[in-house]
Amino acid sequence: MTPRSRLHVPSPPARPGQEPDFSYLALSAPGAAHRPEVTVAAADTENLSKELVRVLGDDHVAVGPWNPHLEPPELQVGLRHMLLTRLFDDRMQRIQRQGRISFYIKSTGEEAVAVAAGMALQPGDMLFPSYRQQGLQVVRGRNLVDLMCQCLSNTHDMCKGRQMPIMYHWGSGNIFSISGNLATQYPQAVGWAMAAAIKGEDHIAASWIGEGSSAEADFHHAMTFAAVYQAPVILNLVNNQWAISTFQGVAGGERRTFAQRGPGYGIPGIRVDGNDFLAVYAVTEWAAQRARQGVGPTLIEHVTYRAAAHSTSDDPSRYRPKEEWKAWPLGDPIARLKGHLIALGEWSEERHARLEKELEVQVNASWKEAESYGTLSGGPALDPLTMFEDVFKDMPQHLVQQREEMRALLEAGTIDVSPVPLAQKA
Amino acid sequence: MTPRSRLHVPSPPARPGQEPDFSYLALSAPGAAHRPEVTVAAADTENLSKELVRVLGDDHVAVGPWNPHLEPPELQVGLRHMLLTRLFDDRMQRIQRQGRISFYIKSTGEEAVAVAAGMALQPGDMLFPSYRQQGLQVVRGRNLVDLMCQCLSNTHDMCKGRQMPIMYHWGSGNIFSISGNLATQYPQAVGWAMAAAIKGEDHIAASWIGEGSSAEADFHHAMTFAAVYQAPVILNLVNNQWAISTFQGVAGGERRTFAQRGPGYGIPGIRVDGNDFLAVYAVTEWAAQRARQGVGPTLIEHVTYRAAAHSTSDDPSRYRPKEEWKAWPLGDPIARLKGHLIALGEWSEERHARLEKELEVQVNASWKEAESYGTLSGGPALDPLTMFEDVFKDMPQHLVQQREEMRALLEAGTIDVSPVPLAQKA
Amino acid sequence: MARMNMVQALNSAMDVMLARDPRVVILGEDVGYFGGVFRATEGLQRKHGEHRVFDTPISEGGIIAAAIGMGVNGLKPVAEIQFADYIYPGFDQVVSELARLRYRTAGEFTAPVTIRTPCGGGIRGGQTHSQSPEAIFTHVSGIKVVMPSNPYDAKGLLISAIEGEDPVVFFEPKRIYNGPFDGDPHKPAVPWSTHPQGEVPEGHFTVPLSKAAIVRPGTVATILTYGTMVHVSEAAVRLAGIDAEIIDVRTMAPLDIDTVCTSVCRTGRCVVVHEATLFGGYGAELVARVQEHCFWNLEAPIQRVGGWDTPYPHAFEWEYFPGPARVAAALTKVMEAS
Amino acid sequence: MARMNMVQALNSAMDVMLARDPRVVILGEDVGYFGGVFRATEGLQRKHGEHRVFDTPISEGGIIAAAIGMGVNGLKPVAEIQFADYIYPGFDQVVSELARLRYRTAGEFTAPVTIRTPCGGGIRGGQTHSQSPEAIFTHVSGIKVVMPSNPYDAKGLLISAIEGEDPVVFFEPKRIYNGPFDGDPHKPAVPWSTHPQGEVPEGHFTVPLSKAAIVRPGTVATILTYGTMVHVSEAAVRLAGIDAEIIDVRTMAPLDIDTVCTSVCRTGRCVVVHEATLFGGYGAELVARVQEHCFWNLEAPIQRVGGWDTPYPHAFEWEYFPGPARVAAALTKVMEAS
Ligand SMILES: Cc1ncc(C[n+]2csc(CCOP(=O)(O)OP(=O)(O)O)c2C)c(N)n1
Ligand SMILES: Cc1ncc(C[n+]2csc(CCOP(=O)(O)OP(=O)(O)O)c2C)c(N)n1
Ligand SMILES: [Mg+2]
Ligand SMILES: [Mg+2]
Repeated sequence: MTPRSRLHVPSPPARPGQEPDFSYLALSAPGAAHRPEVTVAAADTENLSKELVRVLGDDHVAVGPWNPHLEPPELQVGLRHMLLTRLFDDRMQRIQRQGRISFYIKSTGEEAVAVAAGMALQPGDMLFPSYRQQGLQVVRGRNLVDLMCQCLSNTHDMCKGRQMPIMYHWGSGNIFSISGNLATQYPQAVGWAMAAAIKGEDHIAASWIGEGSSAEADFHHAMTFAAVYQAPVILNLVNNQWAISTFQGVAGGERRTFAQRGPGYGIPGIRVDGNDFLAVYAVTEWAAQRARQGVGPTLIEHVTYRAAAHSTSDDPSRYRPKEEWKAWPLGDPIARLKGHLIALGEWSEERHARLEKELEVQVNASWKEAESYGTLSGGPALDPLTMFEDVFKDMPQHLVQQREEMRALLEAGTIDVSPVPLAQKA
Repeated sequence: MTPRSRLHVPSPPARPGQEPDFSYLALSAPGAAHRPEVTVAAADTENLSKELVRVLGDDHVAVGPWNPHLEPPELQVGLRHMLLTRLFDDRMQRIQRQGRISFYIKSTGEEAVAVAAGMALQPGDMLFPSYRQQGLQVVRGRNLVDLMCQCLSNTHDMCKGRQMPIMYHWGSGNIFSISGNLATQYPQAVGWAMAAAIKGEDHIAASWIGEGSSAEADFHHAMTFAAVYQAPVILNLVNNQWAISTFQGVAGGERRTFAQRGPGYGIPGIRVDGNDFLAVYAVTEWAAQRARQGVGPTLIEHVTYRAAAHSTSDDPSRYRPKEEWKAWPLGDPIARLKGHLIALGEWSEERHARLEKELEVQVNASWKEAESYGTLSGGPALDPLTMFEDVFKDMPQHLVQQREEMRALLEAGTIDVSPVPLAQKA
Repeated sequence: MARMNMVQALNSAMDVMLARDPRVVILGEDVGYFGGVFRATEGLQRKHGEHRVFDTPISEGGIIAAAIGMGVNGLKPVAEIQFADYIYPGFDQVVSELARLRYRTAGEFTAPVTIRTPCGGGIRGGQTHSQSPEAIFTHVSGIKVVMPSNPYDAKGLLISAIEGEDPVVFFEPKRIYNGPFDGDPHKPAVPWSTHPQGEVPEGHFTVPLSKAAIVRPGTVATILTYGTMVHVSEAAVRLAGIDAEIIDVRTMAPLDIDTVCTSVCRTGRCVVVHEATLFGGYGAELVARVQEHCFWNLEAPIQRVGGWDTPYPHAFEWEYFPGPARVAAALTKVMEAS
Repeated sequence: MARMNMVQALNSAMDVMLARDPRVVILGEDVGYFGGVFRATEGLQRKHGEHRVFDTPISEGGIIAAAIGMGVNGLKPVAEIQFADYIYPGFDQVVSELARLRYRTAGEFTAPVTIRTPCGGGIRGGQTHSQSPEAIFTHVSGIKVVMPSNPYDAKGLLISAIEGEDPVVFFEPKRIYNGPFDGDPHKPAVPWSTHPQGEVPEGHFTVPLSKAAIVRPGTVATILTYGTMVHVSEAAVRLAGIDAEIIDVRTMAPLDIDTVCTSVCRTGRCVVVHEATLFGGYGAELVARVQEHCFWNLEAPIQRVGGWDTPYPHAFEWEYFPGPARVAAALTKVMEAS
């Protein structure tokens, strides 16, 4: 039946055992992409979605119209945030491997996407991330202990034990709750921005999804509503080449860039080197100005690479060459910013090593403190009866009853609430 | 609260009492749009989505590279189909007004969209229409009696009384079932085309939705799947400027054409004068060749105008100028094709009047026959017990029981099955 | 007191809330300039401005998602879904997001969104304009589900829904928009102006959620129902000549189980009536709770009457609709059993 | 006979059907080259080709819609939805299209699509990897809803689903993919290889849909359940020391009411158990039918045990999970009542 088939089934350039091959990526030279005024009409931004905005070259020099001309102290802060994000990720992954948290997702290799964008936005801007922008929490000064406590579902967990690890939220930090359901936050961010516009407030919203998730309906809802109401929102699409085991072609990236979806809706689409801190900063600043001035929304495609496994439940060696990251033409965002600072004479290997140590200490101390608030296998524990709260504002009768039923079972010792070792996750 | 609001709420150029204004439409001159080879790469078709493919000028002459060079007999057939569609619509609307069917939807002014496309496709191609392409049924030679019986929910209704009027289907004619839920047929058509590709068969699929419906998730699903698998499908988007009371800007048409969505997905998007029989024929033929040769899908935006009310439940004078259709710059598809044929010397006012009369007779005779198979208010009636059939292939126990319960009620005369006059539809 | 039909009462509820609370906004397909295909938002845009009342793209998923985001940003959105049959494209946002936001953030983020949607059959709408999908929402923890049966309740309940802090799916039985309907389509239509519950205050008032109403006191059996079926049940009681108590549940979730069980425990017999398909319908939950709480008082098996387990067929609307004859038969059956 | 865990049994069912019937195709997120996040489609693409087994974009709505179109064009698609929690974006296509196509076209068009999806908790998946949304589908006329409790049934039921002409939503309780689970997470995991129902024929065989199984005969009470809860109920029977009959419903819709009611009418006592939240859950339908059919035989109110009416909380997985203690308590309660 299959021989005459003409169904095109996309397949990645390389599978395990084959040579990595990124020749499919269209790369512009650093500094080459043009930079229109923020008031540009959407219809006149088509080129932006085909080029690749790059500022930092291999020579560590920042060039071109998108150079945000940040001062060295700011760059150093960016480096620190990215490094802290990476060290935090590494540590949490090890902790998961030790069976002390049930699950973790790293953002390794994509730190600039969150950190640079976060720095280019204002604290009052509302962020609607996916699960791979922990860098936003770091930028906004979140205490790592809070993040760790969430992953531990312990007594200090802001989610009160109700969410899987990494599904953080931060009301006072203006970071929305991360959902396990892909893409749902995207149109919500647009709704938030519409409300800001209705109220005449100046804050804007920003959201992030993966290129894989852009196939979900909510991508379309977000783009349509953002375009129709000219909502003050930045829609970031993180094209890290992979969605679990499927490469970006399965999401529709074979014939066009994801940024090009933007112009299709009448929204400027910008394609940016997601591993270039300066470039991400610059395009975010551009889009934020645009939104804040009421000119409208922007779609930003961040071209990056998911260096780590999808999550701790995943083994990427089953579906892609082990050395793929090494072949990634846009490098490592941390190494690149570091190289830039060194080239500027504002950083050194020694300072870097010192910073790394300092941050390691911070991560370690945070973990110690977090553990003291309880772990899945011991220490102080959340009261299970809290699980009946917050379903509604006021607890309705049937939940009061269920809580009392549960209370009786607990008091009678009928339910064994001793810690359960983590089951092998499928 | 509202004074500082910067929410953009789209509003149409004219409301009741104001002058119609179609200056927002970008019109190309007839013959001006270029015509690439069907093997063109999607990336190279961007201009097609901004121009407007037109063949027939105001001077009734067919010009330019898109002229399909149809023979006069074929044009006459097209005219006949469009005219029959219009007369059928008019008649059914009158019938609804008389309270003899519960609901109707006309396609007035948009007949070319369905008729020309239908003629450019092959009988084995599978059609997934929305509710406004009755012209497809006419093109494929559907007996009008069948359509009328469906609208009557009578003993010859192919839906066995289960669907509202106009929700036709035609298995042997390769026309899919019309759904009351907008846009659902769009990704289904893509799935059908994927199956054809998997099986290595040559038939292609074509689907139609309104511009308003393109905001639904299923538009995105269809576009994504069509692009990813390069499915042999034609996705028609009928931009008739209105979606019930909202103008095309509310669906996202203010800043870009709907055809431009195509290139965003890596699918060629063609914008065509939907009231130009020759142009619609030509672009459909182009897209069909493309699909049949395995080059991939095409999005076609048909620029037309919904001349009638949305449906018999609607009163457009509440939300748009009464004379808007008269101001529509692309005219009436029937008048235009008629004018072209006359200009070619292949038609005349007399022949037209004769044809009109002949078709009126056909419609009248069809209605007579259809009525003889039962109406909502009398004549032969479907057996209500059939309503339990076809929920599953084999009737499960609980439905057998419900049917028996119903049978008992009917036999006891407990349920009054005498015809109910149509309630005022909201 | 003014006389209003249900559409006018709903319109008045929104009008009152738009005026009282600057956070209230109305959005949905055709709700702006046009005033809604059922006219529920007529005049509201003109009066309150296009930033408070506006049309949306045809995208139920987008409408609900945007409403959630607006709710998170301090507004109180009232979203209209044109027909309950079209709520499914927005189902994920309701179940996965709206219902759980307060829970998953331990109360830090909430989205007080009210979703209004016309439901039910009886207007020749066929399978895609007639559904009653309330059961699909009552199973979702974190959503309140409401259905009024008259103009007074419609206004009072809708104001309660909008004023509350929880998400609400507010079903409007469109067959009784213009007047009560007792299930006999052959009778001339009755307008609300002739009905006591068509008297509705012009201003602000509330009818509490999660509080059932005894619409007809009775002694020998209890009918549990809501929406259009309240009126059908009244007709059935007359038809059967049985002195049954009729309880209008009004809020399906969270349920006022006390009012329900107090009645059934007293009467000892129970019929559950809804228009939705029977299998897995909301009536099953009522039966399950009643048999548990009132088991020792029950004199007969609880009977359920609902739509047949098929899609709503256009031609057989009245054969499908669970009219007074079927309800009366069930009532007779529970009375006979012993 | 081979020994298979549930994942292998499902894989084998698909393998057998791909080989037997050229119309069968498998699609879903990560199901192709990778073989699925739970490995259910492992090796199938390599063996049967990428036109028979392929990855899709991450779009549950698109997957189901495309499957419908493929079904209309003569294929028999088996679509995987990676977690039942992610089926909602495809809900509209299931309810409005898949379920009704045969009906609305009077049989002229059909789409014999099988949707496989892992459900249930117990793997520390939190609220978005643990749901059991079967009730939301059992209320939809035109869809068959199945959930196996062991490898043998999993393979036999899946083959029946694929071979049938009706759409099926096939829920796979992922907690028992690797071995039966009696509800006590402190005990070491037991693999299917030690269980008689882990013996599964390599080739083609079927287990009929809409046929419940008596998995433990008993005399004094009946437990109605399915999926993981079958094993939990067995543990509860041991714990309570009560000779209850356990019925594995297997197909929730259309239900095998005869097997269910015959048992309850005989034992006179009934407990309904599922993992899904209680309110409006499928258990309510079982209770409603049983009380109607077996009223005169019932010695005590039917008890329901289900998940608490909250989202599935990550930290309190085992407090939330309706384990043997709660089922045993309900069993004791029905035995004591009189
Ligand atoms: C609605 C929904 N469908 C499927 C999943 C399972 N899932 C979780 S992450 C993921 C891949 C997402 O890939 P991408 O969007 O590219 O983000 P990345 O992981 O690369 O950051 C999938 C399929 C989910 N969480 N939600
Ligand atoms: C999912 C869904 N939402 C809403 C509706 C109600 N509705 C029916 S037709 C229509 C307008 C559609 O406009 P458009 O797509 O432009 O098609 P046109 O009527 O202009 O041909 C609406 C909102 C529906 N049928 N289905
Ligand atoms: Mg990705
Ligand atoms: Mg339209």
